[in-house]
Formats: sequence, structure tokens, C-alpha cells
Amino acid sequence: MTDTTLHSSQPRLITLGGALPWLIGSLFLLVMPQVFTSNSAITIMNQMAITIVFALSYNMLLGQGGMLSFGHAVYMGMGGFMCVHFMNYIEDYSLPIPLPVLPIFGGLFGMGVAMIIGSFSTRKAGTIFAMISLGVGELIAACSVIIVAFFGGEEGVSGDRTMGPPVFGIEFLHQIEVYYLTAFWLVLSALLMYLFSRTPVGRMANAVRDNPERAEFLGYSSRWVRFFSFVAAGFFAGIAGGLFAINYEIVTEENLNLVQSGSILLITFLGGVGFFFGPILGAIVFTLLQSVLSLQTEIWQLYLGLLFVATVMFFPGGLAGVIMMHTLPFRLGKARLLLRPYVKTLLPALIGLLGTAGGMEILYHLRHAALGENEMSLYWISFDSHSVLPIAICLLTAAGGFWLAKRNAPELADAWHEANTPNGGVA
Amino acid sequence: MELILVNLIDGLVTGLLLFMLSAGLTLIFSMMGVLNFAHASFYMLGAYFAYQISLFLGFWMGLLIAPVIVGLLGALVERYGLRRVHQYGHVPELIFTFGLALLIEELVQFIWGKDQMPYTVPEILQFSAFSIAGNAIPAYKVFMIFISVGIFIGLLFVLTRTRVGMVIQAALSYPRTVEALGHNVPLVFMGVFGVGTALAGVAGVIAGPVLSTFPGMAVVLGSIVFVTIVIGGLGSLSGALVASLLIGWITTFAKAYTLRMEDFLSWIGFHKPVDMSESLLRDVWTLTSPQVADILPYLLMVLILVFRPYGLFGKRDA
Amino acid sequence: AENVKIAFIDPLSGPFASTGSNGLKQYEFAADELVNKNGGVLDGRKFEIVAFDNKVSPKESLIQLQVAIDQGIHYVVQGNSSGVANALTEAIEKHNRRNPDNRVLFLNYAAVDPVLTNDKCNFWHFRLDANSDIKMDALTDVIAQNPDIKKVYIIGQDYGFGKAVAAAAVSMLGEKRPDIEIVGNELHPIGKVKDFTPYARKVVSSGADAVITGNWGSDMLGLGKAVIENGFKGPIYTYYAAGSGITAAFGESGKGSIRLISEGQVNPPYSDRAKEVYDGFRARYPEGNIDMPRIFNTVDMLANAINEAGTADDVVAVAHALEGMTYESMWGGKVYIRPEDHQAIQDINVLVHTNEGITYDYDNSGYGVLLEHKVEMASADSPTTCKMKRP
Amino acid sequence: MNAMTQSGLSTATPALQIEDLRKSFGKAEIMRGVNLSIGAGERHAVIGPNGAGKSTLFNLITGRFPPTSGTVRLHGHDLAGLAPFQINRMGLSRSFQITNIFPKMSVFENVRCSLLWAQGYRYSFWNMVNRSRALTHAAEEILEQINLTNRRDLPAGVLSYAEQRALEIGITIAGGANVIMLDEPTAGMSHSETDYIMDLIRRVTENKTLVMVEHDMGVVFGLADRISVLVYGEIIATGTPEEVRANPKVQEAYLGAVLEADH
Amino acid sequence: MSMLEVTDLHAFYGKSHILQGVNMQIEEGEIVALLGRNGVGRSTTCKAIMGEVEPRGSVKFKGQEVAGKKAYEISKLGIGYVPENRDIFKGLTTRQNLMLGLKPGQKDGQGRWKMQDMFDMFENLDRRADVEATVMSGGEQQMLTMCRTLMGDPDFIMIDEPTEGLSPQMTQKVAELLQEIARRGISTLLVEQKLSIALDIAHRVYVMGHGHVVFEGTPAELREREDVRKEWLEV
Ligand SMILES: Nc1ncnc2c1ncn2[C@@H]1O[C@H](COP(=O)(O)OP(=O)(O)OP(=O)(O)O)[C@@H](O)[C@H]1O
Ligand SMILES: Nc1ncnc2c1ncn2[C@@H]1O[C@H](COP(=O)(O)OP(=O)(O)OP(=O)(O)O)[C@@H](O)[C@H]1O
Ligand SMILES: CC(C)C[C@H](N)C(=O)O
Ligand SMILES: [Mg+2]
Ligand SMILES: [Mg+2]
Repeated sequence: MTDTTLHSSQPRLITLGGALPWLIGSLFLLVMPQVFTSNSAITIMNQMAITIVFALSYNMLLGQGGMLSFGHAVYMGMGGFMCVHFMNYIEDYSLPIPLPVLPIFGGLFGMGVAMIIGSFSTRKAGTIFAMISLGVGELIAACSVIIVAFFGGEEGVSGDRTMGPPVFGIEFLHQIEVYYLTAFWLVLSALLMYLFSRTPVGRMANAVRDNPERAEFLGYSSRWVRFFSFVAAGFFAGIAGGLFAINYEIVTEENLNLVQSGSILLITFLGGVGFFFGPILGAIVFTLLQSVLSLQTEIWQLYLGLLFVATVMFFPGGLAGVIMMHTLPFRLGKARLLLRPYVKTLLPALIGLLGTAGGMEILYHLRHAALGENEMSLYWISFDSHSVLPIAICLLTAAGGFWLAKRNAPELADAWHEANTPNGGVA
Repeated sequence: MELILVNLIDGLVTGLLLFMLSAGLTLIFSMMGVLNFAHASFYMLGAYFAYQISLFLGFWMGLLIAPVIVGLLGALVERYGLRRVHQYGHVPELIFTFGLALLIEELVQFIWGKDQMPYTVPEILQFSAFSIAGNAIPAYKVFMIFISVGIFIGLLFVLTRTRVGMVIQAALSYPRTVEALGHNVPLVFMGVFGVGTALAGVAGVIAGPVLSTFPGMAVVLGSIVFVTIVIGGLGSLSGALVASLLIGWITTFAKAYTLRMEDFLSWIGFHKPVDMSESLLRDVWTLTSPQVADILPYLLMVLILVFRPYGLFGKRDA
Repeated sequence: AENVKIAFIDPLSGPFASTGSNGLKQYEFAADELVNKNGGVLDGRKFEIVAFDNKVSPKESLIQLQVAIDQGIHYVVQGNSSGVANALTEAIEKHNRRNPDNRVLFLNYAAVDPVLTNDKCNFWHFRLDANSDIKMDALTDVIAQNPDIKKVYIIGQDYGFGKAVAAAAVSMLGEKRPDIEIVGNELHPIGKVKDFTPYARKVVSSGADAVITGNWGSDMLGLGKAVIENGFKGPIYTYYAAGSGITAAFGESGKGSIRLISEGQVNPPYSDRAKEVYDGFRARYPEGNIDMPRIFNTVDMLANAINEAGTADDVVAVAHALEGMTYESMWGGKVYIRPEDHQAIQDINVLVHTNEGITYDYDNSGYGVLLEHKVEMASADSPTTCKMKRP
Repeated sequence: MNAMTQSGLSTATPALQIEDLRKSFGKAEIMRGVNLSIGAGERHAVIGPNGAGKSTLFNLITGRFPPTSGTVRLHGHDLAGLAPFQINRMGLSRSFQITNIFPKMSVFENVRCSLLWAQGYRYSFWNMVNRSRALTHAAEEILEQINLTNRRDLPAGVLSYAEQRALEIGITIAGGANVIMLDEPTAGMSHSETDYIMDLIRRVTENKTLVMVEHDMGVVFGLADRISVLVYGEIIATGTPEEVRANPKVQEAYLGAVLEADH
Repeated sequence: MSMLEVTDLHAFYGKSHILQGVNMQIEEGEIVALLGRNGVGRSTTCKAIMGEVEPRGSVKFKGQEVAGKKAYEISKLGIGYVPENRDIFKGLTTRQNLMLGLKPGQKDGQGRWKMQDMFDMFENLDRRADVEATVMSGGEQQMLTMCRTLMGDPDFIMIDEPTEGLSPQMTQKVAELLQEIARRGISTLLVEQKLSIALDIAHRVYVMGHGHVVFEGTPAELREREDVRKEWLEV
């Protein structure tokens, strides 16, 4: 959590160092669709953007406020439902509300709900908060199939984004138009959330996370600090919901159930709760894996599960943590030292992994493919899954790869140690 | 009248089943402070292992062996997974179990596929023990009751007669110091986790045939188990028992008797609007108790947490 | 020539996985057996079934639909859950409006909520199964002839289809047998009930002589088992109490008491062709059942329509070819697609769960469903509120 | 800054006025009717045997526990039923006997957070704290004073015990409250550090009110204008260091033989 | 054979080298004081001997090498450690805290100390025997930690700043207790801030600086050595 203090020493209004990442990021968002033009690519990017906003808002709770929530999807979902309803109002009463402002309503609604729930759930932190969030999450998810009038029951509520007044002739018929709308909201909300972490409330959120009692003796009510963070998080979750509604034009019970809440927890953690940009990484990587892997293999969720468990066990700081580990070597200008050892260990390891995955794929096919369907293709090669050779090859590559990696690991360790010790500095 | 009795029995069975799960979880959660989200997954493993074993050695061997295997698995998970994650704090720990739950579900599908397993009640227990007003009470349910009561007594003994509980409690705040006093903390933790998961395993073996054995069976129970121990009060075994029964009966009765919100509302003096096709409240009016039966426990939990954070029997805060 | 891809969007995981994957098997087999074996359609283009798992979730289905469209697929088949179907048909309607150059057809083979061919009908949606009203009409005819039935209990899943079944049952019984008392009429959450015992207790203690349910997948299995275990003896009138492990589960206990309503007859086999097909299917999927003969009709009719239209890429032409098409089914009778609402009109059978006179049993259990009563071209003139907009 | 204004008017009314304060935990009666009045600008030490109730007295004054009965007045305002943060906003700040800091945050952050409310930032979410020069300077000032500048960006948790004690004091004095309560500030410090902390305390409590619990008689007699002796929930003596030293009751109840032992 | 023999002991926190070759020797029944400025590594020395921080070098207890053993094994051999920041177990009463001092399988009364002795020595603890221990006063907690370790009946005990936060006459009492401990044939390593007491009761003293021992001798000798006190103890 200490990253937040890094800039604190130069109190200039806008530092280049501070602004640069944002400029680059925005530029990136602008050109992406020129690079990946296919419809599906844009669909994926939209999904990414939405997940990023949601994950960032979740990290306002977990990372900064130390509030572990199992029901954050509720606020996204609520925002989403509000927005579809708005879409339909716009359609039915042809209101002059342009689509791009819709997410605001989602945000406000999410915020409203967060106020109500937060009023009692944020009184305590820790397990109590976690469990209340779980309970409330389940309750509202369940209501969604009962209160059909608002939630549309099993079928959810769907709308049509193109019914609003066109903005500069844009009717949002096409993914690409929606993409830019989403991207705009992404940048805006990300920036706002970043700034929030710098406000007094944002800072005190950290303090309350670490030691709520002491904070009380510094003039701040832990409960209110929690409440404000919670409400803010609810707002941005609502925005994410609005974006979801605009993208998919349907919102259902799954948008606010436990599964959704759980996965955002995992995504955020995968990216790393310790740094602001962690959740962004998490969202990107997760969405990519999900949409790419799921097309390649049936057991992609198995790989995801393995990834998560591995992350928690070996990189509790998440992806962001792994990256930040390298800041010191770079500062010392010793990053080069790591290059070769990395290649020499990670490459074989990767091969090993591919081998293992191959083995699993074959096993799975063996076990579950229909009778007589022995033909399977893997890594663009097709072969008979029932013959011994392929699996043997896979297992051998796996073994070989890992053996190599293990053999070269010590070298990496040494290089790592070396790269982290300033010249002349004693161990 | 008879129907009430019948439902009391059904509720009892549901409740005791829940208890077998929550017992293990209280052990782990309240003692080790680990929010073990994978607990229900171990329950699922119990069912699948038992099914697999029963194919070769029959149901009873399954009942004996499966929990042991699950327990060992649990111990391994603690030794090579949790123990490592433990040092990073509670949230990573929880995420670990969270990921583990995901992983186990996928592994189960990997091995046994997505369909339901034909895991059934053993022949000898496939008769109805007795029947009340035409409602048959299967012998298997009676059997379940005995098993879970046995577990309760066993656990109570372990917890009250040994120093284990205290050691773990202390290790929560200062594990290093507890070790410096001569207690082998890692071993104790591993043991507790093993036993806890083994209990989940037993529950799985027994529930598998009645609640059906399929990859989703863990998710279905996953969160309700937490609800149970929170309502009961963390760290209190009897609390877990009472809460389990409470939940069992509440849900059973809510389903068995169709109470209408409409009647209730008009009883307290509201008048049903003539046409409410448009009003948001229309669904509130048509609400019936079976519809909400399964979420009543969550409602109960939230209320308890707001007004009595330490649960029904708990000593300290959740 | 490149394949004609058909997107199969249905549950392949979750509580309804077995229903879905069983349907998939039948599609894959039908495609090979009826089309690809005979050199495919047009200039030898083969049918290729591309499976998408939607976990019976409308949201997931739309995401999968998007993926399918991005893969250049023009034909979508789906059936499990009218909830999903409602979402899909709307989404496809929208998509076709926005992308006139890349349109999609929706062949619905099982989602039988009447609205789909009434208020929510559109030009791109075809329903090759009889809707729940048509089926209930036939079912209630049978019930009406059984004088021992004085009290019925209606129970179903809490969503469009379940509600439709309940509504139809109440009104139609009201007409045909005003003396019958409805002793229970309730809905339970779909796919969420762990233990049906409490419901079963209610059924038994209500003193009902018969039960009517539209439940399917694990909900049918759970409900049926609980009701019978609990000592209920009377007949159970169902829409989907066959295959997917359900038949096996009922076995002896369901003999003669479980009836279900469905198109197409498997026992006794209607035609040699049907026999041939079923044997072929058995050879490939020893565990599988043909419990949705309409799937074979669907595939074959699509092939015919494509051939008639002379194109597989201009779905408008294909749709026009389907409208008003009449098709001879190997499972018996004709299938006629009403142009005004795209609802297929066909023979509807009431089948009974038994082990006598069964040629093709389900779940290798020795039990299967036997034809008991046939209604030819059921409700051919039933009214519809559909106002079809054609491009 | 509200602290100043109050110290202005507080010359007349005592800074702290405690009347018949009682506290029981269960059957155990810890505080048995304490009466104590501490004038504005006074440096007051509370001494007494272990378990006498000194920390409890602090906890009752600062709103950590509610008293069983009795009243506490800060500059004449009754504190009954107020939460710690409300009392702190009235210009009272305390330190803890058992170190109580923000372990995961950097040392600098620890101090800056303790400045926020006092400098009037409150719950505002429109201004950025890292933009305010004043704030940063103030925080760095404090770091200088407690000699932790070189630990600025370390997580507070890894400091050595003595360093953490220093930070504890830094957090307490940062806000510039005009009533400062320190619970055993020099416990666990070496002689040199003790001396250093002593005149740090002396400096920062210039014309402010200081209430302090301490077992190190050197510190007590070095700093305090007046001393109260608390024994099992009752104040058996209050007065100038000399009076207290002379008091026979105090002799046997607390100071005992050791008076000479320490210098 | 001496009770404890530490030769060339090193210890690290991450990359910072805290102990750089400590040597010390403690005989049966001897009280040895370990003095030094804050942060020189006295607590770290104890932790290294106890195996709480990884020791590099040799630590012989009754002639047996314990370096590299697990903390609980070392404790079972008869070494007791009273940590500096008390570590009172949350959620347990005073009595339960004391019970945890007993080794697994050990019953109260086996060994030199009984729980009753503790209550007799410190009536504060007696008064609070059954309240949750963490609510007790700082001083009381200090007493409790010491007693808790004694319950395990160690032959050699390391006590880190036992008089911190104790009132003057309580300090006296602890001093007496320490001597009583020695009388019962237990060796003591005393890490103490208050020079006065340390010099009063210790038989020998080590002074630490820069991660190793810079002075060894009797209290009397240390009183003589103005220079050592100035440079390493600032008094
Ligand atoms: N919550 C509580 N429940 C029961 N007894 C308590 C509680 N809190 C404090 N006590 C008791 O009140 C007495 C006074 O505690 P307090 O911490 O005020 O002592 P103290 O004067 O600060 O002593 P020390 O100088 O050792 O810090 C102690 O005996 C303690 O055990
Ligand atoms: N967990 C830790 N991580 C990093 N550095 C540490 C850690 N614990 C202690 N240190 C450092 O090691 C050095 C020695 O610590 P130690 O606690 O042994 O000092 P000490 O001699 O006991 O002084 P004190 O009187 O403060 O207890 C200190 O400078 C401290 O900053
Ligand atoms: C496949 C069928 C069970 C689907 C169900 N008839 C529905 O319309 O929802
Ligand atoms: Mg105190
Ligand atoms: Mg120390």
C-alpha cells in the first residue's frame, strides 16, 4: 500500500510523472480499435473496459479500505438494471436523453443503494462486514427473481440502446461506437477513483484499514470513513453496471449474484490489491484468458483455477506486485542482469506448462469425448487421442521443461539477489 | 397435525445435514480464523469419492474410507497451501480457499464429467422406516440423524477435554510465542484442518445420495454453511447445532405451508389495489413463503449481525 | 465448399447440462445422418454444429450469440428455457435490424412459451416444437377422459414456461372438466431446489389424484423422485419426464403412472427409416436417447429450405422457404409451419412410461415411453396475436 | 485551528475537570470516585502502582470506555457520551501505553494522517492531500522532531520497538492539540532517548496542557508541575513534586525505597 | 559443561545483518545481563537462540547443538523465553494464558513452579485470574508473560526487558523474583534497560554494540569502565 506515498513529497499541481501514464493510457485506448478491428476483438475490449471500472471500484473497498466484500456485484447490477430501465423509458416516452450520459444514472443508483446498505454494513469492518455483504448479496440476488417488475425474473430486463436521440449523428448501432463511449467512461472513472485515493477520505481509508481504533483518536470516525469509501465504490460500480447495460442491452440476475461478486474479488486480487493499477492488470488478463482460452479448450476454468491458486501462493502481491518487484533493479540499472536467467528458467518452465496442459487436454478428451471420436487436435496438430504416443510426448516435454527450469533456477535466484543489491553495498 | 410432525422430522434431517458441514467449518473458521470457502468443496469430494468406492466396495466402505481420504487431502492442502499463504494474512488465505473451491469443482468435472452421478442409497436402507398420515419417512433419514448426533458428541468431547482449542486460539494472535512455549503449532493446525475437512467429507458421503451428486453441489451449499456458523456464533459448536436446526426447520416449514404475503398484508389492514399490473409492488403482493424459503437464512443472518454481531451463542465478535 | 455452420446455444454445464448435451448429441447425429451422409446441401456444403454453452443464462446466451455471429454463423438453434429464447429472439431481431448485410435465423426446437409465437413473434424466429398451450390442450383431453381424477395438483418452475403451463392447465381443465378441483398450484425457483421433499409432502397431503408439471432437467428428476418416494400413487402428467436419466430414475415406480406429452413417436417405431436412424444413433451414443425427435425434423427441414432457396447465406430467402413448408416426418405425421406466426403444427402424442412393448428404451433402463393417444395436427387453427413484420 | 482558540479562553476554566469518576468491569470496581482538576497550561503527572487504573483513567477521559458514573469536563464542556473522535476534535490528543500505530503505512503517512483533521481537511473529497505544501512540511517537521526522518518511507511496522514508541508520540503531538495525554511515553527507551524525548515533550507542550502517566521518576519529577498519585482507583495525593515526595502515604503506597535508587 | 554456549552467532532481517558474530557463555544458576543501546540486537539475540529468527553459527545448550532446531523443540529441551512486547494471547483468560505455559503433556505442579506460586507472588494476577488477559494493565501483562514462561519449568530462561512499564516497587519485586529463579538453579539471560537493577542482580554482564559483544565482565568491572558506559550505554 506504500506506493501511494511515493509522489507525496512533490506537491506540484500536475506532475508530468503523474500525468504521463494517463496520457499514454488514453492514447492506447484510442488506437486499439485501429489495431484490432474485428468485431469480436472490440467486444472483448468493451468487456475489459467494464471489468476494469468494476475491479477498480472493488479495490476501493478491499485494497484501500480493507473491507472484504462478497456482494459488490449488487451495486454494479443495480446500476445496470437502472440503466436498462432508462433505455426503455427513453424508447417508450422518447425522452431526449442521449445514451452517453446514461451511466451517470447507473452510478447514482448504485450509490443510493450503497448508502442504504452501507448505513448498517460499514459500522464494523472485518468478518462482520464481509458476512453482511454476503447476506445482502444473496438477498438482493434472490429478490431479483422474485420482484419481476423491476428485475424481470429469470429472463432479466433487456433494452435497445439505439432508441435514444443520436449524438452527433451517432446512433450506437455498432460495437465500435459503443467502444469509444465505454473507453471515455473508463478513463473518466479511473481518473476520478485515482484522485479519490489522494483525498483525505482516501488516505484515512488506509489508516482505518490498518488500525481503526487509532484513527478514532485522530479525529476521524472509522465508521464514516468506511461509509464514504463504500458509497464511492458503489457509485463507480454503478457506472460499470451502466456500461454493461449499454454494451449487452440486457441485465439479469447473474449481474448481481454471488458468482459475479466472487469473480471480481479474484480478478482484483490477481491484479494485485496493493497498487492502484493492479486491478486494471487483473481485469485485462482475466478477460483475455476467459475469452481466448474458452475458445481454445473446454477446461479453461481449470487452468484459471490453477492460475489463481498459484498467484495467491507465490505472488500474494498479484501481477502488479510482481512488476513492482522489479523497480529496484531498474533504479539500480541492473535489470539487464535478470534477462538471461529469466529466459533460461521461464522458457523451459513455459514449455513444461504447455506439455502438462497438453497431457490434461488429451486425458480429458479420452475421458469425455463421444465413442469413436478418437480424433482430436491440439496445438494445431490433430491426432488420435487414444494412442499412447501423443500423451507420452506431452509428459516428456513437461518433465524435460520443468527439469531444465529447476536446474537453472538457482542462477536466477543469484541474479535476482545481485540485481537487488546496490553496488558496493554489503549483503 | 401429523403434517407438522412430518415436517419437524424433515427439517431435523436438513438441519443435521447442515450441521455436519458447519461443525467442520466452525472448527476451522473459529479456531484458525480461516474463512474456508473450499469447505463445501471437500463435502463434494466426499460424495464423489464415496460414489467411486461404492462402485467397488459398496456404500459402507465408502462411508468409512472416503472421509479419511478427504481428511488427508485437507491436511495436505493445509501443509502445502494454507500454511504458506497464512503468513500473508487472512484475505490471501481466503482467496486461496476461494480459488481452491473453483479448482476442486473443475477437477471434479475433469474426472467425473458434468452430469449427475447415479450415487444412491444402499439397498438395506431403501425402505420407509415408518409413515405418518400417508407420508413415508425413509429409513435413510433416520440413519442420517444418528450419524450426525454421533459426530456432535464426538467433537464436543475433543474440544472440551483437550488443550487443543486453547493452543489454536492463542496461535491466532502470536503463533511464534506459542511455539516458544513448546507447542507444535503447525502440527495442530494441520490436524484441525484435516479433521474439519474429514467432517465435511462425511457429510458429503451421506448427503450425496439424497441431494444428488453433481459438480454444482458445493456451490449450492457453499455460502449457507457460513450463514449457519455466523448465526450460531463463531467458535460455538452448540451454536452451530442450534443454527443448523433453526435453518432446517425455517426453510422446511416455509416450503411446506404456503403463506401468502397478500393475506398477511390485508390482515395488517392494507387493501390490495384493484389493478396493479403496472405497480412495482405487484410482486410483493403475490409473494408466497415457498418462494422466499431459501433466502430466509440470509435475512436472519443480516439481522443478527446488525443487532447481535456475536451471533446466538458466540462469545466474541464475529 | 465451406460448411454451413449452425450454432447450438444451450446448457452444457450446470443443473441442465444433461438435457443440453443430450440435445447436442441428437443434433450432431442428425446433421451427419440426414444431411452430410447424402452429400450435404446445395453444391455439397456440409452441416457443422458449433456448440456454445450458455448455462441456461440469457446474458451468457447473448454473449455466445455475439461470438457465433463473429464467426460468421447464420443459423442458431436453441431450446432449453424459454427465458433464454425470449432474450435470444429479441437480440436476433435487433441484430438483423442493425446489420442487414449479416442476418441470422433462429430455429427454436424446444422453448415452448406461447409468447414466442404471439406478442414476441418475429420473422427470424421459427418454433419447430408445439407450444405449451397446444400440448396442454392434448394433455387435458386425456385427463378429461379419466373419471377417477377429481383433484389435480399443478406445480412448475418459476418462469415464463412454467407459468404458461399452469395458466393453460387451469383454464383448459376449467372448460373440459369443471368438476375437477385444483388443490394446489405453485411455482418453485428453477434449478435451485435442493430437496423437493417439502413440496412432495404438500402434494400427498393435498389428497390430489393427479399431478401436472412442466418441470424439466434436474427439476423434473427431483420432483418426480420425491413425489413417488413419498408414496404418491396417482398419474403424473408431464412435458419432459423422459431421458436424461429421468426414465431410469423412475423405473418400476413410475410405470403406468407417468405420462408425457410430446411430438413424434419412438415406440412403437413409426417407420423403418426411424428404426434405422435410431439404431445408428445407438451405435454412436450407447448412453444417449432420442427424446427430441423434432431435432431431426429441424435439421432436415432447414436442409430442404436451403436447397429450395438455393442459398445458405441469404437467410431471408431461407426463411421464406421455411414459411408454409410442409414436411413428412419419419417419426409420424406432417409438420406444417404456419406463416402467420412461424409455429409448427404437427401431431401431438400422449406417451406413457412403461417397460412393455418398448423397442427403444431410455437410459438403457428397459423402460421407455409408449404411444397411448395421438392428436393429429393439434390446434392447427389455434389463434395467434402475432403481427409478423416481413423485411 | 480550533485548538488555539480554546486555549485562549481556557485560562479561566480548568482544561480538565474530573468529578467523582467511577468505572467497574463486571464486579471489579477499577475507578472509585476520582476527583481531579488540571489547569490550562499545567504539566500534570499521574503515578501509581501497576493496575491502579491510570490507563483506565485515560480511557475514560478520552471516550474509549464509557464511565459507570461521574463527569469529565474539557474546557468546561461535558464529555459524557462523546466518541473518541469527537473528543479529539475538541482539542484533546492521547498516546497509548501499548504501541498503537498504523503498521502497514509509511512512517510519513502515519504522521500526515494525524495532521489531517486538525488542519481542517475533514472528510473533504475535493482537495488532494499530496498537493498541500503546508501539510507535507508540517509532517516533515514532526519527523525531524522525533528523529525518524531517515525512516520516512519505511512501513511503520518494521521499526524497532523504541522507534515505534517515538512514532507513537509523534502521532499524538502532530495535530497540535492543546490538551496532550501521554501514557508511559518513555517506557522501553534508553537513558539518552528518554532525556531526548523529555525535552521534546517539554518543547511541544509549551503553554499547552499535558497529562502524563510515567513510572520513570526521573521523567516525572523532571517534567511535572503537579503530580497525582492514583492507588487502586483512588487519588491519595495531589500536589507539587516536593509535597508528593514528602507525603508518607505516597512513600509506602508507591515510591517505597526506590526513590534513591533512581538517581 | 556450561548451560549455554553461543559461538559466532549471526542473524539477518532480510538483507540487514543484525548479529555479526556474538559469543557468550552462561553457567548453571547464573544471572547474566545483556546490555546495549536500543536497536543493537539484544532481542534479536534471544530470538536467534530461540530459533525464532534463523541463527547462523553455533548455540549449544547443555552441550547439545540447538541451532537450526524448531522453536518448540528448543523449548522442550528446557529453554524459556519472555518476549519483549508481552504477547498476551487474545481471547484467553489469565489462567488459560498460564496453562499454555505448561508443555504438552505436562501437568500443573510438575516441576519447580505451581500456578498457585504465581498468584501468590503477584496478587494483581490473582485478582484478574479469570478476566480476558488482554484487558489487564501493562504492568500486569508484563508479570503474566514472565509467569507464563516459568510455568514451563525451564532450566534456562531469557527475559527481555522484564521491568518495562513496572512501577518502582514492582520493579523491586521482579528483581527479587529473578534472584529466586537463580536460587532454584535456573540460569538467566536478562535483557534490561534499567542499568541500576541489572547491575544490582547480575553476576556477569555482556554489553552489545554493532552486532557483537564489546564488553564482558562483572558489574563491578563495568562500573569501573567509564569509557564503555559512555560509548555503548550513553550513561
Ligand atoms: N476491560 C476490563 N475488564 C476487567 N478489568 C479490567 C479491564 N480493563 C482494565 N482492567 C483492570 O483495571 C485495572 C487498572 O488497569 P490500568 O491499565 O488502568 O492500570 P494502570 O494503572 O495503567 O497500570 P500500569 O501502570 O501497569 O499500566 C487493572 O487491574 C486491570 O486488570
Ligand atoms: N522484523 C524486522 N524487520 C527488519 N528489521 C528489524 C526487524 N526487527 C528488528 N529489526 C531491526 O533490527 C535491529 C535490532 O532489533 P532488536 O529488537 O534486536 O533491538 P534491541 O536491541 O532489542 O532494541 P530495543 O531496545 O528497541 O528492543 C533494529 O535496528 C531493528 O530496526
Ligand atoms: C427444453 C425445454 C425443457 C425448455 C422448456 N420447455 C421451456 O420452454 O423453457
Ligand atoms: Mg497503564
Ligand atoms: Mg529489544
